[in-house]
Amino acid sequence: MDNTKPAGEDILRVEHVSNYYSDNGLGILRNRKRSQVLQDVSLTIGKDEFFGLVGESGCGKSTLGNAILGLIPYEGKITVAGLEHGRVSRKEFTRHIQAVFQDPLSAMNPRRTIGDTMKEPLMAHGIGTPKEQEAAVRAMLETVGLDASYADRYPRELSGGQRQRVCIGAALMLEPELIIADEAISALDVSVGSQILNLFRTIDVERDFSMLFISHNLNVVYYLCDRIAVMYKGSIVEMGTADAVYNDPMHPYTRLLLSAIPDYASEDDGDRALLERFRPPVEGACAFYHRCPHATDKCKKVPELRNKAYRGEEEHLVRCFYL
Amino acid sequence: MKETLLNVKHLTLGVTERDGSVNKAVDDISFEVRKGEILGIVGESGCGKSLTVMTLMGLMKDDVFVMDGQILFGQDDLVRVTPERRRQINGNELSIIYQEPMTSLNPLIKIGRQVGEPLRLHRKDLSDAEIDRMVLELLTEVGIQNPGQIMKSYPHQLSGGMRQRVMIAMASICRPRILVADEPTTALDVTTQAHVLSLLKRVNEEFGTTILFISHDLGVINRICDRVLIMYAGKIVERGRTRDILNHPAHQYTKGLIRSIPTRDQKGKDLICIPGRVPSTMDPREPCPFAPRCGHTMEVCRQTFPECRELAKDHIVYCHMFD
Amino acid sequence: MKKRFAAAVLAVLMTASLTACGGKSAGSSDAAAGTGEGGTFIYGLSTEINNFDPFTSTTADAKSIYYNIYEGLVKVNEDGSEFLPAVASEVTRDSDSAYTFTLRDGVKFHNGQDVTMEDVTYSIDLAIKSKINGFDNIKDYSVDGNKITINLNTPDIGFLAYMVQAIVPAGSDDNGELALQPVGTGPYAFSDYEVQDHVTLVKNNDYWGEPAHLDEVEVRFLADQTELLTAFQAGSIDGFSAYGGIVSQLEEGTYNPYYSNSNAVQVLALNNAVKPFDDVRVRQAVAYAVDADEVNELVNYGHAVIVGTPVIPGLARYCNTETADDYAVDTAKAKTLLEEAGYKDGFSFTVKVPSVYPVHVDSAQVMVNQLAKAGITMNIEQVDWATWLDSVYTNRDYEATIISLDGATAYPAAYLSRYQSDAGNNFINYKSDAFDAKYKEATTATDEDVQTGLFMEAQQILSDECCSVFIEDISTVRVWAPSFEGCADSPLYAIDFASVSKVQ
Amino acid sequence: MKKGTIEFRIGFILTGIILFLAILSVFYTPYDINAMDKTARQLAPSLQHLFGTDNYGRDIFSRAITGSRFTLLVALSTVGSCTVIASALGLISGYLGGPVDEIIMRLIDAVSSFPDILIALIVVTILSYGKYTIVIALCVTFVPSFTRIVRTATLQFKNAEFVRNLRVFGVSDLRILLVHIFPNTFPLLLSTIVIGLSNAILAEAAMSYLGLGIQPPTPSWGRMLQESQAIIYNAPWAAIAPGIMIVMTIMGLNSIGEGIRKRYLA
Amino acid sequence: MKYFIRKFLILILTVFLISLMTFVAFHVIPGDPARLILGTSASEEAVEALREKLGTNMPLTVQYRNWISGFLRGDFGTSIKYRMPVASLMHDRIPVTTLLGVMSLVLILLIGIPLGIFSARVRNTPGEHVLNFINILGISFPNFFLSIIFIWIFGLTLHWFTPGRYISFDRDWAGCLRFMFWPALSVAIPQTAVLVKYVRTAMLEQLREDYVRTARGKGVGETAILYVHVFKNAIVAVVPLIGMIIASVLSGSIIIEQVYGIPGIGKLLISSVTSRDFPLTQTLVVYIAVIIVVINFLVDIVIQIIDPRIRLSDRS
Repeated sequence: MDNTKPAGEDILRVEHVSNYYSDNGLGILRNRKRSQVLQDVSLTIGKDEFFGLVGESGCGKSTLGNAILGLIPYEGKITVAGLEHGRVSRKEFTRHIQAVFQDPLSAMNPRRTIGDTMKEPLMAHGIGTPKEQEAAVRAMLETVGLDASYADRYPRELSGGQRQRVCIGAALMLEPELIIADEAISALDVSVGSQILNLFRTIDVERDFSMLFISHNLNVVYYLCDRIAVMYKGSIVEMGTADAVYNDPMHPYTRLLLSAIPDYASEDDGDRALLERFRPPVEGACAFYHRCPHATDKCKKVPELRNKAYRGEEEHLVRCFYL
Repeated sequence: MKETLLNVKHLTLGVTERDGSVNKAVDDISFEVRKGEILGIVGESGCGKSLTVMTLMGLMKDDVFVMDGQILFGQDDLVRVTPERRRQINGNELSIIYQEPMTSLNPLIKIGRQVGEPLRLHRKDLSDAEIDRMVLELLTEVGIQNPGQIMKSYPHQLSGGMRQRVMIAMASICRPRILVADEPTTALDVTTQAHVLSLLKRVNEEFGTTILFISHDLGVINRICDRVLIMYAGKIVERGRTRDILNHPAHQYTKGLIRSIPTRDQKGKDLICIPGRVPSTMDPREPCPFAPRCGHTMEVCRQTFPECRELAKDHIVYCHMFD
Repeated sequence: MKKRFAAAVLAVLMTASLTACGGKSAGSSDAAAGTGEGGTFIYGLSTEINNFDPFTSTTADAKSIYYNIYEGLVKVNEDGSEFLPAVASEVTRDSDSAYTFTLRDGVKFHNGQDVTMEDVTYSIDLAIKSKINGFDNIKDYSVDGNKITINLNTPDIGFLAYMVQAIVPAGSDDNGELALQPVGTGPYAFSDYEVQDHVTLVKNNDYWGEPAHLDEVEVRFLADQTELLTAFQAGSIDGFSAYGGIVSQLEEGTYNPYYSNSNAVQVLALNNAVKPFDDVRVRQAVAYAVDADEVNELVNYGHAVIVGTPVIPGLARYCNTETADDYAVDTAKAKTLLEEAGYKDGFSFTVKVPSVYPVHVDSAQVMVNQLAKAGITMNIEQVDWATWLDSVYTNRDYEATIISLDGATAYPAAYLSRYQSDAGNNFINYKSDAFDAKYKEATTATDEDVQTGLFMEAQQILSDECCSVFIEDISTVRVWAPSFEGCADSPLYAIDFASVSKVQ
Repeated sequence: MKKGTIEFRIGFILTGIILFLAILSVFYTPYDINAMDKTARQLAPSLQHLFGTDNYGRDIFSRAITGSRFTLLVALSTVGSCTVIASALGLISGYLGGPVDEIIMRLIDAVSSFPDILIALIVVTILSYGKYTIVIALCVTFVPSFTRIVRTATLQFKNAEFVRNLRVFGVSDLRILLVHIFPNTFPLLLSTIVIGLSNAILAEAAMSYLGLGIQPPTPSWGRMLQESQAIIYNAPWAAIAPGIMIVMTIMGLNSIGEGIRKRYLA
Repeated sequence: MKYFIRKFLILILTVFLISLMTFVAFHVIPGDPARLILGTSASEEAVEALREKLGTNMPLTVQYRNWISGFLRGDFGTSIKYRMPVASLMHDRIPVTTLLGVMSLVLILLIGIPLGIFSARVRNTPGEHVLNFINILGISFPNFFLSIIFIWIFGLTLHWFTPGRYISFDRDWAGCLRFMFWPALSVAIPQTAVLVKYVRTAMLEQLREDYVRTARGKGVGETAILYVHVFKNAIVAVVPLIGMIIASVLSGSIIIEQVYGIPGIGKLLISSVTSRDFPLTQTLVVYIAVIIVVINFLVDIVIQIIDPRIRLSDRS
């Protein structure tokens, strides 16, 4: 079932993307050990939509992010704002998609001032004269809640939160249609992280852009995003609106994730039985087979993503036989 | 009132900056650790929580030194203990596990030998065979499936979760009176974190080991700690039973922390977060460090650090609002 | 007339070697004191001998050692006055172009074999095949029992000089064994050889002539004369030969010196084919600017004989000593000559000096200062020996160079032939019809006195046209440890170990 | 006191003295460096001749300080040219990787295992003598180690996150390489250059020692050492003077290198 | 396993490249071996005759091809200058240089590593600066300057050894060792100082790692931390440098052999190059290249043995 909406107003179309991580040695003799990371992933993000991608480390969410940014090779088709990879020059492609990464400290060249770094995208695409670029940088700093004078400071003089604001500002310089936020607040303290979440919301009001928000924290993704996809071992196991996935989780793995998040408000002694039951893994079975409390013989094949939403409601895809 | 195992009195720690000047990283904090409890210390980066526990273990970096205060543990004052005595205590009566499982184990020594090392040091009476047997037994207890094989392998061959279990085994093999856990689960996935937290709880219950648990995540604190201290910029601002602190936070900082956690009912609304940013040791400090960000700052807050106020049994706060 | 001529030649040689082996500073007369017998003498050599094939290796140091292993039909005597019969017991000169040698009986090779006529013919044939100097003049030879008569193409009164060439066992060099297993008839036999380290010679007990004093001589190869000095000071070698500059570092009285000429003339060779040295006035200006005495004093501590001609002072009879002060130092004259030649404010040139000869490099440094006084800037450029031989000597790609030129045999032609316009080894590109004519006249003269006069005139032409600046014949000093004495010298640049003995 | 200050102090004092002497030698030397004097051979160090005189009566102090000028000149130009070449090679092979990296590294391996004397001989023969020939010869022997250092540094930065971000900005590879990666290698490059300088001085002295370096009568430390070897017994100061000058320079440079490493790289 | 095959092929390629470079060098450098042997007084014909005999009249490319085909069959050709098979020449020279190399290596490792560890141990104490100063002093003494000083003091004045008299090992092993000690020391001092600096830096870096903090947390004493935990990790970083030092001492220090008059590979190389002895130089250069390349190969293996993280996975 082709679960992608008509091309129309889609900003990002990911169709049947898979990729292989080959531990390729250097030089002539390659010992290609192909371990598969992404397995036939497809999703779309509409205009001005915040899409959450959640999963544990190693589930391939960052790999998908990098694939969309064109930083790594992959099979399948990715179209951003109507432009397909490969058909258009890398530089032209970056005009429409930018990114914010996890560690704000190593995200900027330590030897260049904030202003210089933020001017790089403009210079790369030849937008505006140096004076105009300077003005644009100062304006952007204000937009992300920093004093314009920070343009002349060096990254090491700023706190983690401030640096992340600069990164967001830099990502917005080209006014891209899509921003990939890969664990944007994971490295920050909670109080600072919340300020950044607020920043995303205020910016979303002023300018329309879509965002693929990658995180391991389901609460944050639920708070910020319109639709959510849960990934496990390289494939999407559940995808739907934020409310549906968060309040009415169907896939056992999503339920396990939700139960495992320690909640400061819960009264019980916090030792809920984890919705998990270990069993020996079976080749070719559903990826979650060896941990799924409801696994049956049916689950020994890889299930398909099927829409399990009640009639009339938004689409809610689940990759599980049990339901 | 349970027996006090460890009593920190007016501890003040100084740090020598790059340019040679000295600042107070921890300023006159006092607290006690009671036998059998799990005491949490919560605070954002730069609040001095790690420095405090490192001082307790005598593992401070070269540029950190004790300016004042005592740490009474049994009949020893851990601040002025001799290196020989320190070597007898560490690993035997006091032990520690860290946040980064990746780098905390010696990459070139087999797991079995590293876990057994505390026994070789502190229990000269045991033979190698006995030590290996105890290591095997403990590794099984901490939930490692194939302990025999794991003992012969090297750290880089283990996953993050498994490594943290090995650290816990190593730290509790001599049945220490206090186990210090410095953000042990921050670097782990949420499901692995759940397992490790329940393991720590079991160590506390079965071995009766008192645990000093450092974290910046209130959810984790609620999940595992009996009592908790809230620290901000080198000072303790509030202390009490976990439930009391989370249900009826007294200090403005604690309230701000709780409010900035995105929860189910805040979706669609802006988070009320604490303005400004965490001061670094070099920034000038008001007597009450939180004054600039408090929102309820009074004149007195800028003159003296508030006295300790007891709101309820075992729940105290340092804030002029309660004068 | 012929006999008188031969006597004259020998007389010349005698005077040469006498001066060469002049007074020992120790002042004792050279009447051999009671010479001790036996003992081992360690001699240091500043180059290494890499093979002992007398037919191919003709470097000076190699020859100085062969002298003790190989012997020719005749042998030059201690003071070079005559060619004594050696392997040949008797030598008769039938005519200017025919000589007869009778093989001495009872002469043994080191491997115990008797020397037969077959060995002699084999050796002569091998010399011809290896194109050894002088053997190309042999037309043929005839053997009659133990006598052999050699006939020459053109008459050559000095032919005997070539007959010192080694006599080796027949077939001993068919596939080059001689290079590493030399077998001769000399007073010392080859014992063992370690590449780049040493060669040991042992006394040949059944030597036909007067046996040697020392039982064993070890010749050690060291990197350069500096190391010889250090080794001698450390006592690890008993003797070595070096230039005056090195030897004078030793304290007086801690050594027995034997001074002799190196039988080679140090020359500042100017490439006549290269501007500005194609102008004779410029060459003369350089000659006047160079102060040979100061070079001698500074570099060799005075141990050298100043010359003005390529012919070595050792050949006193033929050496034109007047030329020595033709270009005595006169900086003013040098400047005027330069002005005439159009170089009012001087000029600069590069002298390529072989780095393997520190004495030439140091002499160059002295000359830099001297030439600077006349406004001439000389830049020194060191080249390694192979590069010098190839680019300077063979391809003549240089402006100036400093080298010592020796002769293959103790005969004036050997020192003058290179200045003929068409000579293969005329590396200074000197073209002078006057000299060519004079040289041809001299070499074909049949009367000795006439020939001597012609050679003198030829040298005067070289001096007048100042083809290059001839400086000095640097003395080599043989330095023995106090416990050794005796140093028979010979114009053939040989070290006769047989004459060395322990002091009683 | 900041880290590395002691090393910097020792380093600057020592190199300072040498530089001062080198500059002084341009304007004034107690004696003409080539003036030979028969009567003043091998005089011991005294007030007239601070370091004594050599075998030809030349003043060793004048020659030593003038020698420092030539040796330093050779060392500086060697390291300068070598840094330019090695940086280019290191950046390209580090950044591009793949076949280009493979070829460059194989060439580097070959040149580094090739005996230096042969390299020197080839260069000296092709270009004939002169100060600059020895610079090129030394440069060729130094490029391998320099390139390896720059390549490792480039590899480190190539995988740094800020480089990935720049690529996402659409910045061209060339600009990333030259404007962003290269400046970041400066601290490491600086300490390598300083260590390179001291090695260059050692190498120049060694080459002169073998007769391949700076040509006489221009004094250079290596040449003076070689000439002193013959008269070591009677005039040891002829060897000690240039030797001490070499030791002081290298100590100074190494101390500065250590200071840089401590302050910027540690 | 594939990793080792690939590494091996690269070795062969590098050595061949070096041999090619020597061939090119000989094409470029002027100088004719025959003329070198016969000197200035020999006539042109005599030189031609000798070229004939030695086979140097053939073009260099032919000589190179013959040398290679011989080399592959294990016959390294005959030395032009010494007229003996290159193999036997090498046979005498290699033990001399190897002895010198091994002696200096023993000094370097036995002094360098413990001193390196000790100077890491005395960090942040006055002792550290003293050791640092001595170390930098050691680095600054060029080995040929040291040689001259040793010859002057211990050779000529104190007569602890007689310079200029190399005693071969089999003739008098005690004398040989006594003689060779001084050149070994001249080679060892600067290299030891470099090794001490590297070991110290590697140790200090490792001391900052987290696992050291864990060890201290277990009550492990400072000595045990240095020698058990940190040393093994530090050595992994220092092994490549040790490899370089081994390669350089085994390939013969040209100047030291020249100054002390030791008939080793270095001295032979100089004489073979200056006398344009093509087969000998080729063999020597290839021999030195093989040493360096093999030692680098061994370094890789040793690192893989010590550090399991790199085992068989390709280390870029």
